Amino acid sequence: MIDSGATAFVLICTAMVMLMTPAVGLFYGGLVRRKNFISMIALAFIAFALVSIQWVVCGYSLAFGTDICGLIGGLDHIFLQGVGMEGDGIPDLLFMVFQMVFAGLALAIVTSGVAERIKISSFIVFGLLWTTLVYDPLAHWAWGGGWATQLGAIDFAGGTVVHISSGFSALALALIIGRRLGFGGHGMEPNNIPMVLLGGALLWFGWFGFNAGSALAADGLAVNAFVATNIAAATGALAWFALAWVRGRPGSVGIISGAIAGLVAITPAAGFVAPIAAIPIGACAGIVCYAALVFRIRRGLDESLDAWAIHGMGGIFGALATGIFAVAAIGGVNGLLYGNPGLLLIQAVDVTIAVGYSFGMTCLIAKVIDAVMGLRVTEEEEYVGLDIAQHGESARV
Amino acid sequence: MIDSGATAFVLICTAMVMLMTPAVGLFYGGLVRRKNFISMIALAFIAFALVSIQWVVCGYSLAFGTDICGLIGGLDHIFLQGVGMEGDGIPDLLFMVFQMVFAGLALAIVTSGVAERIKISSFIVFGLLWTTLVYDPLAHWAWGGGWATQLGAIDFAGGTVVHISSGFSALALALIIGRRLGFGGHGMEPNNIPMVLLGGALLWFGWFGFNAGSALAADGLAVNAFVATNIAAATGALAWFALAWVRGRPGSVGIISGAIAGLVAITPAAGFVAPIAAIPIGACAGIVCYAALVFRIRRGLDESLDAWAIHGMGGIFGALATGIFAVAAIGGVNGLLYGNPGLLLIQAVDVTIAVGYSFGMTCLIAKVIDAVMGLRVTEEEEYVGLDIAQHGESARV
Amino acid sequence: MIDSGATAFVLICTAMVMLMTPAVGLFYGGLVRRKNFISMIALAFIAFALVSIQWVVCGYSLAFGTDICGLIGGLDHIFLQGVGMEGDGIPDLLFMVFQMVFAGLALAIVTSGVAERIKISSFIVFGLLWTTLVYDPLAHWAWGGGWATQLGAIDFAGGTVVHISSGFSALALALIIGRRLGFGGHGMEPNNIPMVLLGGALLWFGWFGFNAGSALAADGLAVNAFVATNIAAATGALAWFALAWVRGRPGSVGIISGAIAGLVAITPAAGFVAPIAAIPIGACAGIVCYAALVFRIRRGLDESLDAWAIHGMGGIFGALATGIFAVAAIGGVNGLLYGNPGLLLIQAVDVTIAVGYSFGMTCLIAKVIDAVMGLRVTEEEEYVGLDIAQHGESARV
Amino acid sequence: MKMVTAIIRPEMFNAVRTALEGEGIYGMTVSEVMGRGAQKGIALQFRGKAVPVDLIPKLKIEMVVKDADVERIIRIVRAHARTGRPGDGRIFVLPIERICRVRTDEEDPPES
Amino acid sequence: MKMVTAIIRPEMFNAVRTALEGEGIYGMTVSEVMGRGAQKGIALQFRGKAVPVDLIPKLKIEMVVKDADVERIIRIVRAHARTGRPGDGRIFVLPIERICRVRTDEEDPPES
Amino acid sequence: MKMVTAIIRPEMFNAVRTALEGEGIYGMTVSEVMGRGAQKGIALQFRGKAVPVDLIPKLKIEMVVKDADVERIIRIVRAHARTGRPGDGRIFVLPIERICRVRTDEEDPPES
Ligand SMILES: Nc1ncnc2c1ncn2[C@@H]1O[C@H](COP(=O)(O)OP(=O)(O)O)[C@@H](O)[C@H]1O
Ligand SMILES: Nc1ncnc2c1ncn2[C@@H]1O[C@H](COP(=O)(O)OP(=O)(O)O)[C@@H](O)[C@H]1O
Ligand SMILES: Nc1ncnc2c1ncn2[C@@H]1O[C@H](COP(=O)(O)OP(=O)(O)O)[C@@H](O)[C@H]1O
Repeated sequence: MIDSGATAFVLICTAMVMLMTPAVGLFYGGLVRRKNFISMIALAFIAFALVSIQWVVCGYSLAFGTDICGLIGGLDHIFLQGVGMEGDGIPDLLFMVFQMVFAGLALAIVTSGVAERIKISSFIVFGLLWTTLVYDPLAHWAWGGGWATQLGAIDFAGGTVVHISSGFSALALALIIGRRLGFGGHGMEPNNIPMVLLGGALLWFGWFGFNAGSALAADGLAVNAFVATNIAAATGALAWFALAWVRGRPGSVGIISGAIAGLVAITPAAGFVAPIAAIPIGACAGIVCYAALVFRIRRGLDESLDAWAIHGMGGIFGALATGIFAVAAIGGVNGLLYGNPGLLLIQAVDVTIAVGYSFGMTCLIAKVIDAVMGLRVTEEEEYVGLDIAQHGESARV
Repeated sequence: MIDSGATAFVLICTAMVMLMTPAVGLFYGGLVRRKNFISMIALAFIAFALVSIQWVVCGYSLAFGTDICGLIGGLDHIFLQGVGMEGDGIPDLLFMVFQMVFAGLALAIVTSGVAERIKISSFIVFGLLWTTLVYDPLAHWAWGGGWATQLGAIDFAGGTVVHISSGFSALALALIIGRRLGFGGHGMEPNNIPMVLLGGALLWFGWFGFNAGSALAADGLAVNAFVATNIAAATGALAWFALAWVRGRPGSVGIISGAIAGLVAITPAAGFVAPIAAIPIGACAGIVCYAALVFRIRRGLDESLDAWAIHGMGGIFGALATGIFAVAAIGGVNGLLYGNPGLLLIQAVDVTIAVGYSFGMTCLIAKVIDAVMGLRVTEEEEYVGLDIAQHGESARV
Repeated sequence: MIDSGATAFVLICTAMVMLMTPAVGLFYGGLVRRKNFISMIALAFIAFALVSIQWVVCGYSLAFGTDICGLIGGLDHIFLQGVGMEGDGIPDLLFMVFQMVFAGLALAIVTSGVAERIKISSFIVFGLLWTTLVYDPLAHWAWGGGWATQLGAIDFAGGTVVHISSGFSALALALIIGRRLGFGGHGMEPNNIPMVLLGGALLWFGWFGFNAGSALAADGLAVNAFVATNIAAATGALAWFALAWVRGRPGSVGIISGAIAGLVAITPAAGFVAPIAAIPIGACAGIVCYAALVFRIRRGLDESLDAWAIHGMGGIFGALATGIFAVAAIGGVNGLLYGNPGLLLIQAVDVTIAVGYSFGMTCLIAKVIDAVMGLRVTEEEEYVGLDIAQHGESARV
Repeated sequence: MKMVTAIIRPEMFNAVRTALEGEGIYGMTVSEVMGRGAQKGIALQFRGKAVPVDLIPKLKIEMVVKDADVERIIRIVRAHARTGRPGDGRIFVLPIERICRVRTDEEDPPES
Repeated sequence: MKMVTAIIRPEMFNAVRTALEGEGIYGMTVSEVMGRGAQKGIALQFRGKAVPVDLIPKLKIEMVVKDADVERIIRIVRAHARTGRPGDGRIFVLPIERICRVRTDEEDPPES
Repeated sequence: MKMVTAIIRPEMFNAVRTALEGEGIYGMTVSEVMGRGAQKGIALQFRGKAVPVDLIPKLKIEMVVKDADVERIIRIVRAHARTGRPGDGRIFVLPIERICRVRTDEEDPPES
């Protein structure tokens, strides 16, 4: 039976999550140098458009088709076969599109690792392969009846599927494509911080759809996820802000980065923990991700826009925190704090495999593409900036 | 009986469609020269505010009042008389306001044809006349029980009513107001592409409300429309992108223009075709509108921001595509592909009359206003830019 | 019993209202000088994050806990104790978070009075005290069973609680912190009007959630509030626009300011008056707030971004208008026009006390903070701008 | 060497640039400026009142060139930036004493 | 002819412009710049540490005027852009060798 | 006095600024510009076709300094803005006739 309230809710949530993809583009676009501002936004749009098609053609089926050995879904739903207006609570087709916007967003986050230097043709090929070979299996494992589900690992709204995968894939890409010319020496300040903050605001907004919508119903669980989401964002922002203050002048980019760290960490937990548990989860996420960012910079890693530090490490922390704070009264499972250390162990296993698989497979894909067609633009193009070199456009004048 | 899920859904969709009007303003504002940036956004706000009042005073009644000879609605609902909290599924008042935001948006799209040169006082008069004499009749014909409904023409969310009407009206206006000073010779590059992309992102977001909301319920049909909408946007974007690539460097403005082309074309079809049909519809729309744009530029037509090429031609294509791809399993009507060539014929008739009427009537209104008060600012004002000349404001310094 | 349509609706409305806080930041950020652009947005984020935590810790309980002498709520709900997934129509937890986003927004509006000169540490302390000592009591009085409810004062969505309180608090703060250096002589034109308009567009969008969501159900009343909201925004915008035109060139900032004036004024009334009554309410609000703004400038008051003129005076006007136009058929109470002058009197009493309390208490808090830690940055910091001085960031170069 | 500073309408920039390229002149630095001409700006009429015109966006092109090229550049800019209406812009010529590349230690000849 | 380049606080621009208009000086080109004065910038205190101040937004006004007007303009700018606090700005005078209109082939007299 | 105008890559600005500070040079005015070098710009390949490169963002630093400092500044800018690849930028030296403070009636010495 279709519930009209649930359907209404998930439809709007889907639209809100869709908006997150251009929001990531604006967020990233404001962070890079002006000559690559447009390029970052364009990459987000391209990512979303590509995945939209990939998903209806085969992605959805690979993720949610009949399980094959716990590893991947079958091809029973390619071209949306058998995905219709009926469903349990919400139409199957709605579930399909709700999942689609997650996949699109994940690919957009990955662009962090190749910002200001990826060849657009290679990105298109990469995007299709990555979604098919990395995202779809991970989605199957966690939500499509794969081994992780069978093991009992929990991921409410995609901490592992979306954030760990995109964060560690961004890291892998960054290592293979190499640093930007002049990284470390050259100034690479954000060209447009108000745009970063606007993008961040839209992310925060969309995240309600992301997490609360994952309840797939407009019920108490959705509300629980919603409230936890907001609390974690707030404590994440404040924790990062406080840390940055201790070390100097606290920037606004730090505030919004902390909020996103909190949002990432609460993502797997939102429907499993009590809202109040979002206070420690968000605050620790702010600290963990801040430390990861500092570590990355110290190590001279050019994972340029910190998808790894924030989405990757935030995602790991969130998955583990879910194993700690989960309480049966909310999501039916108890975590460490409620006497079930097993869950934490399962979460750790799940995280480890997700990290390893997404990092390894992305390395492989990137290496192959690099060998075949080259991942990176020429030095001249990088110097000129991708806006002009690839799009023939420029963000001003 | 009021359904709370449906009401919730249509309420939020209405808000999302409302957001599309300033989004058009941002989109257009980023495309014009910097000296008219504010003017374009202000026109969108003025359009929306004017139509909001016109609609409750008489517009809604003209469109949805008791039918008079299939041509126009009666005055039974002026000042919202008899439009209350009761209704079938959703309150009548909600249907009224949902329709209102469409009317406001349509007028904002029309500003494309007069960008950077319209006198604000004339725009106000034009807006009121256009909404009353062009939009309201068209809405009545398609949705208010007028001849088009009686004929069996179908238009799910306003391909004819909103897009053909605004696109061809923009063309008519552009022809009558004349080209911008220096058009063809002068550089008229977009002043702020990130804003264009932001506006486009909000349009894409709002379009879910536009199309899915037109189901007037949170049910399978809404979901069908939602999914088709997203697919068409994605294929439209990719098709335009690919074409632009073949001809040179593919710009980001092209990506978003293609997405809008796809969105326009799926608008009349979204609740009548299978989601998968949105792949060819979106892709062809990208191609058709791209060609229309190239044609317009070749012909030296200064329909400045391509409402004609994208909304007008995309709307025609979409209306015809609905006649081809419609399938009874979704919306109760079969099209050409499912053995009913009659529908295509009806759609063609409907489109022809809509094109003719909106183009002709807009010409008439524009001519009269031009004769009485002048449509266009002085040469000095145009040179200085409308931001300063009309608003005493400027987008920087 | 939880209604899924209502829950869906209020969840999304909450997200929309959340978006209003950064929207206020963008709106204010565009209005100040470039050197404080980031600072204004950051203040909005900080306000929201702080209040998010304050609210779950104690704010919600102070506002909606068991009434103590009509003055304040008890501490029965601190740390969300007893606020769960059950509820009447919507889960209690949802009501809690819906109220939270209002509180966050109110504090963001207050930053108008200290724009370009507040010390960030003092703002944090101020924000916590203000929310606890001003906002929470006002919310309790109006909605939590306090004296105002008992008296019969009505405030549908927060005209008194949010707008009068923030507007008059901004005025109090402005008087105590003093004028900006060079105020009156120096040019202080908005640095980025397109951002102002974008912020305004998001405010208009979010306001649907604010007012319609306050019905706490997806029903006819919500629809009524929605329609009234849009009409008031439109007439407010047009009234201000017309006035500005009579006096010179009508700016776009005036259009959006008028819209906000209309939105503020309809806030307390939206669920008590007929939609058509929003025409005079919105139009008069545009005029009243315009006059207040002119008055403020004439008097040389540096309540910098006109929270007082628009939210404060618009809120007073709206509360009184509610007493005039309320009609039992909509919200169960008649106002002056429907033969019940008593309501107007009650509204006047309520407004007077709200104005006096928020102004007085804010003065007190501000004085104490000023004495203890200083409210204001140094002259050098003010000259350099808060972006650099406090955040080490800058909006361009 | 001279610096030729041309302040032109932004919409004429492409034409000017193309023409300069056609004559082999590539080096230039461009910035967005706001400007007002000597003739009091343009007097707009607003409901019967004359309204002082604020500054209008212009593009400033700075080209450092050999003395011998100045005349030619002025000719090109005039030919391609002119519309004949007020606001077409100005060209200023300033003396330059030295030019250095950053990339090499090369010094472009101070007078040529 | 000279080019008088004044770098002032953005907030003083309106006053300066009005004063210049009052004296009949209209032609000017304005741009947004960032600047730092010679006195090491302003030393902000941030929790006990002195923090180097970054560049601060300024407005640059370029006016090409007759030699005879230079003195007057400097006086006007000083009178209206001064606050007395560090950061009020600088005025530079540069020589101009030629001025051409784009609109006509007219040459403004090189020395007057 | 001279005005040293350096047009450099935006990403090298911090290094240059720090180095200048280290040598006691603080006063500067910075603006965002777009530029193209003399060597026809960079020829990008786009699917086999050479595509003319549009203007690229640069930073312009203007420093008015004593004649004696010019050499030193040029040296510093070269040392810290150089990458060795085309696009590193140019330094122009212009004569300055007068420098005035706005804050005081002080005149910085015209020649020193
Ligand atoms: N005396 C001047 N000093 C500096 N810039 C000037 C001067 N006169 C004109 N300009 C610049 O040239 C631009 C065009 O000048 P304008 O007088 O409008 O052109 P025209 O002489 O063709 O009417 C102005 O916007 C301004 O930027
Ligand atoms: N030596 C210089 N070279 C170039 N620009 C300078 C120089 N000194 C000052 N300026 C410009 O003038 C502005 C104001 O200078 P500042 O020294 O702060 O003023 P004041 O002398 O009144 O304290 C600076 O922001 C900078 O843009
Ligand atoms: N002749 C010139 N006139 C004005 N600006 C120039 C000139 N030549 C170079 N520039 C400026 O210097 C910048 C760098 O020049 P470029 O020739 O690319 O450096 P390089 O000589 O190191 O290759 C250009 O982007 C432009 O802004």
